[in-house]
Amino acid sequence: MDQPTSPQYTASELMCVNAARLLRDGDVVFVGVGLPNLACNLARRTHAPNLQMIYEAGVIGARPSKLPLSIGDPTLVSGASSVCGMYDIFTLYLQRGNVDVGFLGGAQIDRFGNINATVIGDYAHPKVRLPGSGGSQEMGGWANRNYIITPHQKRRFPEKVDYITSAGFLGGRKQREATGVRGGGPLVVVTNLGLLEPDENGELMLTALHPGCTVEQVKDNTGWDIKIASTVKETLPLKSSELTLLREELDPEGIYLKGS
Amino acid sequence: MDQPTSPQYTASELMCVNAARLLRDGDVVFVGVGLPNLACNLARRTHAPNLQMIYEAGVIGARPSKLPLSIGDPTLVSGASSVCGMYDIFTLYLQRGNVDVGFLGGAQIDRFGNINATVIGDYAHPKVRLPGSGGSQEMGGWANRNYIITPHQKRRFPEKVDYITSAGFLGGRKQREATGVRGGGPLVVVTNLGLLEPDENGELMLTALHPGCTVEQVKDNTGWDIKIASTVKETLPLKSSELTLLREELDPEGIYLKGS
Amino acid sequence: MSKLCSLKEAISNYVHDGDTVYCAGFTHLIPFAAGHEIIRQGRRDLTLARATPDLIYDQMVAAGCAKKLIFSYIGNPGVGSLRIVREQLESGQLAWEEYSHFGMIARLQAGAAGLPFASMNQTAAPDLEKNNPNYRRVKDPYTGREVVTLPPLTPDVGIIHVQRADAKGNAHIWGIIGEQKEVAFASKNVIITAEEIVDEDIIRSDPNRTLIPELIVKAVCLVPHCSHPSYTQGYSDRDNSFYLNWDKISEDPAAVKAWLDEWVYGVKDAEEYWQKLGAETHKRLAVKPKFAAPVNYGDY
Amino acid sequence: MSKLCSLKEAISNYVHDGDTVYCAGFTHLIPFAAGHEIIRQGRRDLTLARATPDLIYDQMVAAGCAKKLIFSYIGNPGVGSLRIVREQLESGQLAWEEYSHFGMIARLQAGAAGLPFASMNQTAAPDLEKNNPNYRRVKDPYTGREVVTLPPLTPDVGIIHVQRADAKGNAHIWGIIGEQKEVAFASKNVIITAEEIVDEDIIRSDPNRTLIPELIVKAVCLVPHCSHPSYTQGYSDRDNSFYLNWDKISEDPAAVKAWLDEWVYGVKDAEEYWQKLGAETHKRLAVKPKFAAPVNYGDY
Repeated sequence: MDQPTSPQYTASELMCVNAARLLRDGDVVFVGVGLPNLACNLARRTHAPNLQMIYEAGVIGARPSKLPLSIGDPTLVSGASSVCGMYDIFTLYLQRGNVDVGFLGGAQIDRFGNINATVIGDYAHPKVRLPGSGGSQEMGGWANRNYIITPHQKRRFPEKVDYITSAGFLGGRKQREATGVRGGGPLVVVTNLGLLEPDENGELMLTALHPGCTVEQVKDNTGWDIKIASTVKETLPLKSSELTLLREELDPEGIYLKGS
Repeated sequence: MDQPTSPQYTASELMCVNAARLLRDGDVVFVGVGLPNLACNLARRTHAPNLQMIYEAGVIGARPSKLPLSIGDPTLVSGASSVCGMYDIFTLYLQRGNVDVGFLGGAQIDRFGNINATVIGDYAHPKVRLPGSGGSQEMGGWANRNYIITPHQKRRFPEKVDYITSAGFLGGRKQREATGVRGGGPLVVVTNLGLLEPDENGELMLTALHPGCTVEQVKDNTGWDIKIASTVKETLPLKSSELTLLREELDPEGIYLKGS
Repeated sequence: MSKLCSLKEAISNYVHDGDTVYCAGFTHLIPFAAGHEIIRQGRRDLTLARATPDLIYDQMVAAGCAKKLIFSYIGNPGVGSLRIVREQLESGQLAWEEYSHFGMIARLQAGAAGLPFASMNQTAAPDLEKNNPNYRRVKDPYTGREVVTLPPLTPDVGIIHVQRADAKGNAHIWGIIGEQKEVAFASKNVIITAEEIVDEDIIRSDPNRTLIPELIVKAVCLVPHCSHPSYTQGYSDRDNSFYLNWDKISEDPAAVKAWLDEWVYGVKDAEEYWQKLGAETHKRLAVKPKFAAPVNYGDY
Repeated sequence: MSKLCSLKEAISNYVHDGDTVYCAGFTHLIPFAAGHEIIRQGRRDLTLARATPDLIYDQMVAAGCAKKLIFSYIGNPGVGSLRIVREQLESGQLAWEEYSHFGMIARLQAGAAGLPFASMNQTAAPDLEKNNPNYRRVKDPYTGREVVTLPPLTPDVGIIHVQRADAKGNAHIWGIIGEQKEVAFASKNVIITAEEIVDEDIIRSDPNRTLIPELIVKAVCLVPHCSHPSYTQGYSDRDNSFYLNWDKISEDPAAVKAWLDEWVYGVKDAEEYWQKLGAETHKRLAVKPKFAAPVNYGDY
């Protein structure tokens, strides 16, 4: 992978901090393990102390004392405000509209923000069988806002995904709206190069670059001829306080932040 | 009301003991307050120690230490094996088929065992507004067996009820079956005169008399020309041990057993 | 962010004329004090929804707060008729919508779950469906058999009494839990009244006990004894003699008016009402403690 | 009536070749020991259903127990791919039926509730519906909009690990409760494995904690540490290093066979498996106690 980040931080750290900044204080967030979990904890320790973290296993208001390896670790339960069954999580919380933000990832993200986490190749005769939906089909449909975190690579950004696990804007914003689905769809894709946001038609467009990254890098690492916003902003540099929090308190062993 | 019972026991005691005898050890019973509650407790203390009592409020395996006034008294919870919400009671227990027996009562019971607990007169312009279904519509439909306990009076046994709150056999057994409903419908009506059971067409028929009661009394107190079984049995006399249990332990203040 | 306020403020802010209000609790935890506060504040044209209207709605109907009732069983539980509600239904003064308990709870569950309709198997009893156009049917797409449906119920306000809550609204409930969770998630605004406001560490020590999470709660009010003459498991007994007594009071409109004047309009709040009940009643309704077996969550 | 028996007897009596089996538990309380016993007894042609197959089904599939998988997420939670399951799906050796988590849980809920179908709002994602004919649609009779449906899932056997149960099968569960209740009520036969068998007074001191009632339980087995390498809240920690380790073992069929030979076929039961793990592992997975705040039910 093309490595655009400066030696002061890894690509994962860059994505994590930029994802954290998208969260608003008081947001109710449906959290997955890994980077989303780190981003939420970072936001909670900085500008969003009232963030509510929900895990699909049925945990509300978790306060993990250490970094959980799995999405159902016991440390998520100890000190949580509420625990309920998965049926309740998907109905009372997600389907009812009580979730503001869902974080999504996947093997492929396409031009209209559709996500594939299910299969490469033909569904019935898979070339690569991926994990499948888990909770992400409903998250993509029903969270008020979705954020996608993914490294910027050509194979991860094909023009059209092989299979739609979570809906972005399908073939365009109007197609999604026609289904009557409640959530607003993907709002931002955070990559290690910058931020992509849907245009009025739901097509992903480069709207911001991280410091030191270029439009060329984005074009080279995207599988279609990506639109560039008329004004491409630059994201704020990572603060040393953010990096310190991440490295020393949230992921001291570097399980998710090390490497690229 | 015509008073057929001997001075040794009240009509309520007679109905209660005969209702208790209908229960089988291990039955799961959906219990209402009053006589059904007493009948269940009597059965549990005599021939059915493994009876499971369920209350619509969401209580499973209750062991009330005193006679509850209402169907949601705290004594039902203390020492119960499980408490759940009402949605669970009506789905996981009743609709799923986990309830063997439901006890029903009402202002009117008709020729085919249909029960009215809702209204006398026109529904939209009620002459007498009764409590309504509560849990009895579903109990009548979904319990494997239903037992009805009611004093034998002409106004309580009209040929046709004004309103069907709980289904007996509608206009005949085939009509009930045609709805595809899961429960078997009323199996026995226990009155202070004897026992009524549905015939092959679902029409209630006198099948047993309590000691000292007569076919004439039953005919006089029924609102239609009631069928009499070819052999009318006599119910076993109340045992003094049953009466002692009822009077001294289960309803010592005579809240439900006193009077008629 | 604390949501603590007085019950007076909570009712004033979140209950408006014309609202659909659901005071939750099946026999247990009925928030009488909230009903009384609604009466004191003179709310009108409310649609009152409850599986069992119980005495709280008999009192609110008597005080002229309601234009319509949504219910599944009208009675004075364990005693008999609910006289005032019954009279107003018979005389046509009060509009109504009727369900079975399951229908009522299923509507709430659909509302809580964000579903457009609730599904129920047929019961073979035809007359509720015949008289209430909200009952409809859909074909099961697998067997072709018909299933009965009802639309979701999403009250404007849900009022829920709990044993203990933290200042943000995370609430522990035990004992009979009827429809509290469904009402909370179905309602647009949730008011919690609590016997005790506790530190959030107490709540978080037992998250499986939290039936209602802060994120759906608008106001949290400390209202001990809010449920009298109903009860709060572990905190008070049911005042059965009041239920028997109301059967007599409610026979006579003058007696009802006198009771409302003395016990609702004549007191400032739930605390004054409770004090007015007196030491003998307090003693009669007191409950000896009996604790649940310890539960070890582990220190992870 | 006691339902106590050994896990060996329970599996022998209630799990048959060709059955649909649901080993419950989302990350938490996964009944590994029951899966191992099924392997030891050589069951074949099972349909294995689980939201997340986890390592337990990877092992059962490796041992040749399964002909089909019903799932909603195949991964080694927190680690990556579930290699054996994945290979068999890619090579067409294993049949499958796929859902989202919500679809899976909704099917169980419909099975538990005795409903002919589960209803869900549309998600706008088309491909699961397109590839699985169990997904259908009905029109909401109120708005005319389409709702997605699934048929109920009613496994032949549900296996559920719990913290404590009485001999009749009333079971307390705390911590993550994923789909345990739904599996129990949906299944035709329920096997409970418990860390502790306790006197029924312990269970009855806290009835709100009872997720599973005796009346739906067929067998109760005392199986401490049944959930290793998953965990039991309050009793043990998750053995994350085993999950990481399996990622390597499962790369190599010979290593998998050797592991099964040593840890499943080579031990008599869960107790021997646990002892074999050794004192260091026991110590590593031990958890310091931390208790829930007391709850007063009152002495009524």
